Amino acid sequence: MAEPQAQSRLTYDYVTRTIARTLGTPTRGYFVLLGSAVALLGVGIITLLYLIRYGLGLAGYSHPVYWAVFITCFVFWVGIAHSGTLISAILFLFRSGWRTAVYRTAEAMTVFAVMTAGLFPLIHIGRQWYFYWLIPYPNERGLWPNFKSPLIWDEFAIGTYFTVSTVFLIMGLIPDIAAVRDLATGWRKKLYAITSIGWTGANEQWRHYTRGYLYLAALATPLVLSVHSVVSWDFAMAIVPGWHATLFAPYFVAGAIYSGVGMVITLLVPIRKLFGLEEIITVHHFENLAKLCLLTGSIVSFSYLTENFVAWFSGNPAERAAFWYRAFGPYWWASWTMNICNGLLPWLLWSKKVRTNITALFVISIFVNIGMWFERYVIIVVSLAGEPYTTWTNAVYNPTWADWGIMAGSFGWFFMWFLLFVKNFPAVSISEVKEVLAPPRSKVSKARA
Amino acid sequence: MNVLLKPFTEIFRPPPTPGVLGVFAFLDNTLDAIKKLRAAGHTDFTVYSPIPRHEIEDALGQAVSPVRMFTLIGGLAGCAVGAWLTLWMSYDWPLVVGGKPVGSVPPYVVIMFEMTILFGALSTILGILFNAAFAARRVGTIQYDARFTNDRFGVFVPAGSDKAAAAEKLLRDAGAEEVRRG
Amino acid sequence: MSNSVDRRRFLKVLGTAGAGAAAVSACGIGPEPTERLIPYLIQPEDQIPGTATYYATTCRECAAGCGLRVRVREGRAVKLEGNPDSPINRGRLCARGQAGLQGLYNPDRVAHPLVRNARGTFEAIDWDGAIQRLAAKVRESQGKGIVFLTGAEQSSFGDVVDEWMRQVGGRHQSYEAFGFEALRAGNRMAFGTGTLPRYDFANAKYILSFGADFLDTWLSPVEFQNGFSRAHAFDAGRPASMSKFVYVGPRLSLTGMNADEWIAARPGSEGMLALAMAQVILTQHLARLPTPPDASRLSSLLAGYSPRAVATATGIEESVIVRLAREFASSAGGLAVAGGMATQGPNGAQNVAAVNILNYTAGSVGTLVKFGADLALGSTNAFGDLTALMAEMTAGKVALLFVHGTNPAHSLPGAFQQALGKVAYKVSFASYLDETASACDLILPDHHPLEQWGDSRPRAGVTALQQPVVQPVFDTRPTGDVILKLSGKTGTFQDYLQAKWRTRHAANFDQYWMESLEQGGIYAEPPARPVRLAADVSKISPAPPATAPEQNQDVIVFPHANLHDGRGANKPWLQELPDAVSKIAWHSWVEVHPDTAAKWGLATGDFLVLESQFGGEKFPAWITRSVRPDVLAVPTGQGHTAYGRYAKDRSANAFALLGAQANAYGGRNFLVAAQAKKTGEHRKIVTTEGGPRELGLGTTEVLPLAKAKALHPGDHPFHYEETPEYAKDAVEWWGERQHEKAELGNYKGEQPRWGLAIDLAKCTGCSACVTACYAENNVATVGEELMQRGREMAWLRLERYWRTDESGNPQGAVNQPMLCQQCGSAPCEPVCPVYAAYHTPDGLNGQVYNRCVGTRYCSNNCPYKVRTFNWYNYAERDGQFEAFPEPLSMLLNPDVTVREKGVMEKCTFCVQRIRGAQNQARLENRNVRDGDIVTACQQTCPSEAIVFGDLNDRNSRVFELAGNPRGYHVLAGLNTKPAVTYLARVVSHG
Amino acid sequence: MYCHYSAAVSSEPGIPSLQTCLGCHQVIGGSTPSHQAEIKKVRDAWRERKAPEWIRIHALPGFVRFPHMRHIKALGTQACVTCHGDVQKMTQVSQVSTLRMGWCVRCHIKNNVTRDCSVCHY
Repeated sequence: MAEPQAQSRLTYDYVTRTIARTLGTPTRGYFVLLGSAVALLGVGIITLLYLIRYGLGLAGYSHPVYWAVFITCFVFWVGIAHSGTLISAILFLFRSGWRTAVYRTAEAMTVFAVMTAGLFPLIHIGRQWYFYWLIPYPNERGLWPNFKSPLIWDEFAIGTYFTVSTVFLIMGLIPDIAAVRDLATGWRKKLYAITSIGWTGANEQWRHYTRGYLYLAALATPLVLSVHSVVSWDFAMAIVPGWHATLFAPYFVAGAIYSGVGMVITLLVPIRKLFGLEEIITVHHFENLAKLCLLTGSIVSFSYLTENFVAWFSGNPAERAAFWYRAFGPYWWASWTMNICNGLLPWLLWSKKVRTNITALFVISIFVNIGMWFERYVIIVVSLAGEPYTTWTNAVYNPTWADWGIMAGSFGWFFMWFLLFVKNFPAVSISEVKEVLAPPRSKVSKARA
Repeated sequence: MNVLLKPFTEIFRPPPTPGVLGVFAFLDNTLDAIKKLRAAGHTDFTVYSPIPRHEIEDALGQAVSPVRMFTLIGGLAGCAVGAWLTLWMSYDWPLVVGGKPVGSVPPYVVIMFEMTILFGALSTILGILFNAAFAARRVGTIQYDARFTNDRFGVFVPAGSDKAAAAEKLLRDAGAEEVRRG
Repeated sequence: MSNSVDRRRFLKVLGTAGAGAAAVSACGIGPEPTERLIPYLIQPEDQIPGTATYYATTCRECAAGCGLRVRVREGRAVKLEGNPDSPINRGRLCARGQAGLQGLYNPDRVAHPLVRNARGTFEAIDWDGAIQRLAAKVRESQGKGIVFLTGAEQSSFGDVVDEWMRQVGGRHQSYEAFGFEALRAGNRMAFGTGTLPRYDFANAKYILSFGADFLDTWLSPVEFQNGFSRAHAFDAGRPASMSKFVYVGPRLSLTGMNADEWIAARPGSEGMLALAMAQVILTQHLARLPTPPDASRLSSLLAGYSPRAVATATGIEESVIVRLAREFASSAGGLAVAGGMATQGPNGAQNVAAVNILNYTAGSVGTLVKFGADLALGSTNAFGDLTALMAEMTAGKVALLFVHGTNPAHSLPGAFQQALGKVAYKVSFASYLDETASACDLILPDHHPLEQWGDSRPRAGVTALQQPVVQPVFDTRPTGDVILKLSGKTGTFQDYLQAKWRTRHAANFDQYWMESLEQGGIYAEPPARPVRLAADVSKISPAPPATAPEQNQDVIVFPHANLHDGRGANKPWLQELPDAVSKIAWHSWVEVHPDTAAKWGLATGDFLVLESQFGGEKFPAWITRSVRPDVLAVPTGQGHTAYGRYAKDRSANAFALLGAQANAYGGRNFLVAAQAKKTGEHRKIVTTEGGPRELGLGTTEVLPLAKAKALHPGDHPFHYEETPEYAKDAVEWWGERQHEKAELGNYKGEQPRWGLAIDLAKCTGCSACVTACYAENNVATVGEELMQRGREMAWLRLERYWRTDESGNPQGAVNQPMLCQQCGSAPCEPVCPVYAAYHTPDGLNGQVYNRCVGTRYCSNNCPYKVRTFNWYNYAERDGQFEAFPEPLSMLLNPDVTVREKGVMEKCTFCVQRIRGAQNQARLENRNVRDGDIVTACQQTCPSEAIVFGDLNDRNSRVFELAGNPRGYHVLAGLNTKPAVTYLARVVSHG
Repeated sequence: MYCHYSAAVSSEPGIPSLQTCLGCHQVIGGSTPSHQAEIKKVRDAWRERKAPEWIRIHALPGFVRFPHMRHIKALGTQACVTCHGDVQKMTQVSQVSTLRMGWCVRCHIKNNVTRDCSVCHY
């Protein structure tokens, strides 16, 4: 790892204590946030109970729009998840030093986003109480699921992704928990003593740990790419014009990372402020995130162009109709929201001024999230509503309180976990931040003295 | 300190190892100490550091961790499980969908891939735990200092009362800011 | 009858079993609840549990008298089908006939006698008490005026009523909201006979309809539609033949949209057009059929009607008139019929007479228009008689009024109610609490026609028998019995009926009776009676009525194809069935031409208040080019103020716009002048019509007649070839490999491949198949609110695509029934995670309801969008959207699962019928024969457009049709390999 | 097959009418007192013209079709025992087999007949 510029104040001790401070007694504001998150979750739960009792009819579905806000949210959250693993695994393999300060937050976000996403397939099915029929378990009837169905691929992809990203997060945490353990007192000391499973930083531990971490990263990298590809195949495998495109896998992966990075920024800005981590999470880090955003955003907008070009160039009347409907049909507002937020907004990031302006980045990141949500809305709802094969099925789709209720619940669920995490575990990696600092050397210190 | 390592001391209650613990403030001094120890023929000493440093690994001249074998085997096993799951379950009750073959491999590749990753990752974790926690000799029985996870390096040299003095001296010379015996 | 009581309870248990099971398993957990089974005391010898028995009877939904075969399971009537023996409907049935079942098990039937008490509300009363009370009333009001008002009754029941009325010095009078006064009057004018002839559509070579909607509401729709499709279909028996069909009228009705050409003449001017054509034929001696010698007498009359003279009045160019005349006469088999709007204006009778003359000059009278049948359709009394009666009532000259089988309070809102108020005592025999009944003092609920004996004489020679097929559902009594009791006669109406029939055939009567019962009546060819022109034929002058003054609009009130005069409004099947033309369901509408709409700034769904001098109502606008710009059109049927939960307070009653005065020929004017005002209100209309996105994907194919004739066997004009030459072999080889790998387990060996062939040249869009499908497959009706959100559950829908001329005006429509195509390589199957959608060995797209978890992926991936989803539990007892409230649940088909909430459902080619036939075949140690299996849609289709069978059986009809040059698959380009073959529509351009 | 006469020709075995019961139990009075008591109930019911309420033991969910006649056609009348157990020997009828899907399917596999879903589910 390259020896980075020696930041005078940033000693190992400083890093440890600054980050450990984030675990101090929560303020009132924290509890307000947590409370509102739980409240949102409550809304979601009540809505779900209604859906189970009376049926999905409470949501806005109408023939032929059989997938809508729920699946939109599913893809949205899966997308959010991706940047985490990207930053923690892929950038780790690329040995890019700047990731160390931000990857923990991103990774936690990944885990909780996948947890959120995973709920939607269960919520959106017609008979939620039979969700377990999708799992290949030996049963009295001797029936198995259909492994040709992209939904089953999904199940395996999401399941794997959740498991792997969780253990990846925990692995990264262990040395830090140990560090916190050695500072903590009272019940927390006990908690960390157990959760750090006896980490001491002995050379034997580091030896296996670093190796293992490397391989985990190596496994997580293809995984993260596969997961959103599989999600995209839910659509690409179908014959619906606007879904049935080979472009979808890369297009979705890029979109996912784009939205994920957006969400990382959205989360980091307040954390940095509240926990006073300006020294550790610097503008330099944000600028790098912004660059990532710019890159993936450009890929996304390029995909938009490709989609429309191919639709026109193929000469396939159905394809053409679908994309015409998308741009100028009754849902034009959704499409153009998506085009502006994802197609044009990233271009602002060409300017260093914007990239290095935290407020600007925060605002942009919010719009990135909105834009990406609408991208999924457009792909799912609008493609189905304007399904050009059947000239006779009319679509009148409007979300209802049930759709919004579940969506609100998902945000509550996500932020509840995230808030609990940042207060109880180091939201910035202690050991890895140290790794990019100059190690204490007697010569250096002598010179200083 | 024992409190901290309770979970492990409880699993296997080995007797505490007698030896000398040196606490270092600086990396170079630590490396220096390692070199001296190896020169002096010590093999089984333990080095603590808050972060992994290649210098230390090099100085210790460790072999590459066997964890990779776990990853490899786990991955292969996962792939096999994926293949068995999909194909056997398809043929167990043959149902034709969309005019496709009952057991058609291309869609099953996805499952196989995911299983590869899943099993690979899990067995890697097991590998780390097994090697780091269990295979690591005498873990939990040797001296430790809370500062090692913060900003101090440490070297523990197992030594009976006879050799202890020599080890102590060696560490001091290397520039340990504190040396303890236990 | 303790027996029948127990039996009813037993039926109730069974009736709930299906729905109940679904409701219980709604959470899918736990065993079925312990059912208690009440057995018969005495096993009815004619029933085998689990096996359907069929009884022949007669449909009484309209006066056409179609024969029925009722499918009865465990004493419940579960399906109505046409009786093949009946010469009228030849085993076919219309949507209204299918829905008769929902009349029988209607939850809003009057369950027991009701009497109006002092407080003015109804209270229950026992039969004996009610009859005593009535007997007293009859005694005291004798001489003070007693009138018995029925619907069209050419039957023994009618005779009973007549006899009784004679006995008590009363009067029997009948009333139909849509009588056929004009036809009778017109025939009288032209030929001096007030009877209705038979129209031989089947042998017509050229059909010209002056507003006569013979496919939906005119006289005997099923019979005519069957005949029409024989004449008008391509290759229907007669090699490469197809009669052209021209429709003359101000709007396109269901009948009109099947026309090859639409002549939008000014309303009321049809007669002049007919005479002009007659004039051309006569003067140019075009008639190819022998014309009677006295035709020459017409020349003086026709002189005044040269094409040029009438061109402006009719709005039809001279050249067109001449062309039509030529085509009509030269076809040597031209049949012109007048009805609908042409006969419902002030000059309706004149128009009929004019059309008669056209037929006469072309020589069609006596060949295609056969008098002597004396169709007993419509009312024997004219509308004038009813207005007279109303006058008497208002004058207090009627002390006692009986109403049976008609609902004038709805078709004459206000007027009749007022008159009714003046009648001392009013008795209704209605089965439902309709507007008239709820204004009566005593209600003696009649049995439903399916519960009682009876007969009807739709035409000379044909007497259709009617027998009870189920035990009474409620505590009702046959009105016949009640009348006999009141008139002090012994025996039941059944005895009366048999006695009557005995007179017809005394010798070994019992055998004769049994035979008649089996074939549903006695059928004989009616005697043909030649007619000559009436003496004063020259007096005919079909001058069109003065057009509405400036600020007013001509408004047409036409009978709704499904609800007719409103009698269908209490049957959810008919309410949910989209109108064949507008595709609107559950509410009324007003048809407005785009130009008019533009003038008023009107959008579809905006409310329009129509104020005629008689009354006003507001209707949501449906903007369409299928109506003349200077005309607004409104359907009847909705706007009930009573008549049960499905009908009450739904939209507006179009009858309110009409006057209660009889016109010159004793008919009623359905063409009124009204002021149209925009209210500013708006509603989302409940329509199944989709966006206008016709993408030339080959959904519907149309062939001009010449082109169709040029086709040879083996041609494939619509064949779709995607794989390029060089790739062919490779693709085929690969396909075979794939297929081999799919032949395991159940899929090994010879298997049938069920398929369907639908001839678009025959399909008229009448939608009978849709209702039949609802009835056969327990498809839930979801109601107005959900249907507005596009959640109707129809497995089979009719897509109506206009055929427009170069200026974009519709010339007619192509109707395409769209149902599950049972694709060979179906997109819906591989995406289902639990194999709920899968391919059966016999080539169906199986849908396993109890395995479905409801991901709805299959529907997303279905290019035909024929899968529907259970958004709610429509079988839930007392649920908000319950589709089968007691006792409606008794018509559920026990062979079909009642789907619960959260599962996908779709057409499976009536798999229950397939399995049933296979089981039967196995019992008889044979294979299933072609024709053993008949799907519900095929069975009912009046134009015989649908054929089902095994595509792997080289001798099956469907195999032959699948190879027809006109055959094509919808969206073949997607390589879904559908099992449904459509035969292209053929259009005759003269 | 006298009581459930339709089982061999129809998908439903049907519930025997009370008359059918009396067909035998007019003469057969039962040997043990308990039998006599039970049979008395039937006779009383007939006398009072009031059908007794049977409690259903063998019930399949609403979405399963079991055509009795085809099974009897293939396996003969003695095959009733396979599902219903030896009812003749039962003093009180009880359900001997699970009648669950797996149970049906195993039998279908054993006898090498189709286990296509749409044979029973539609």
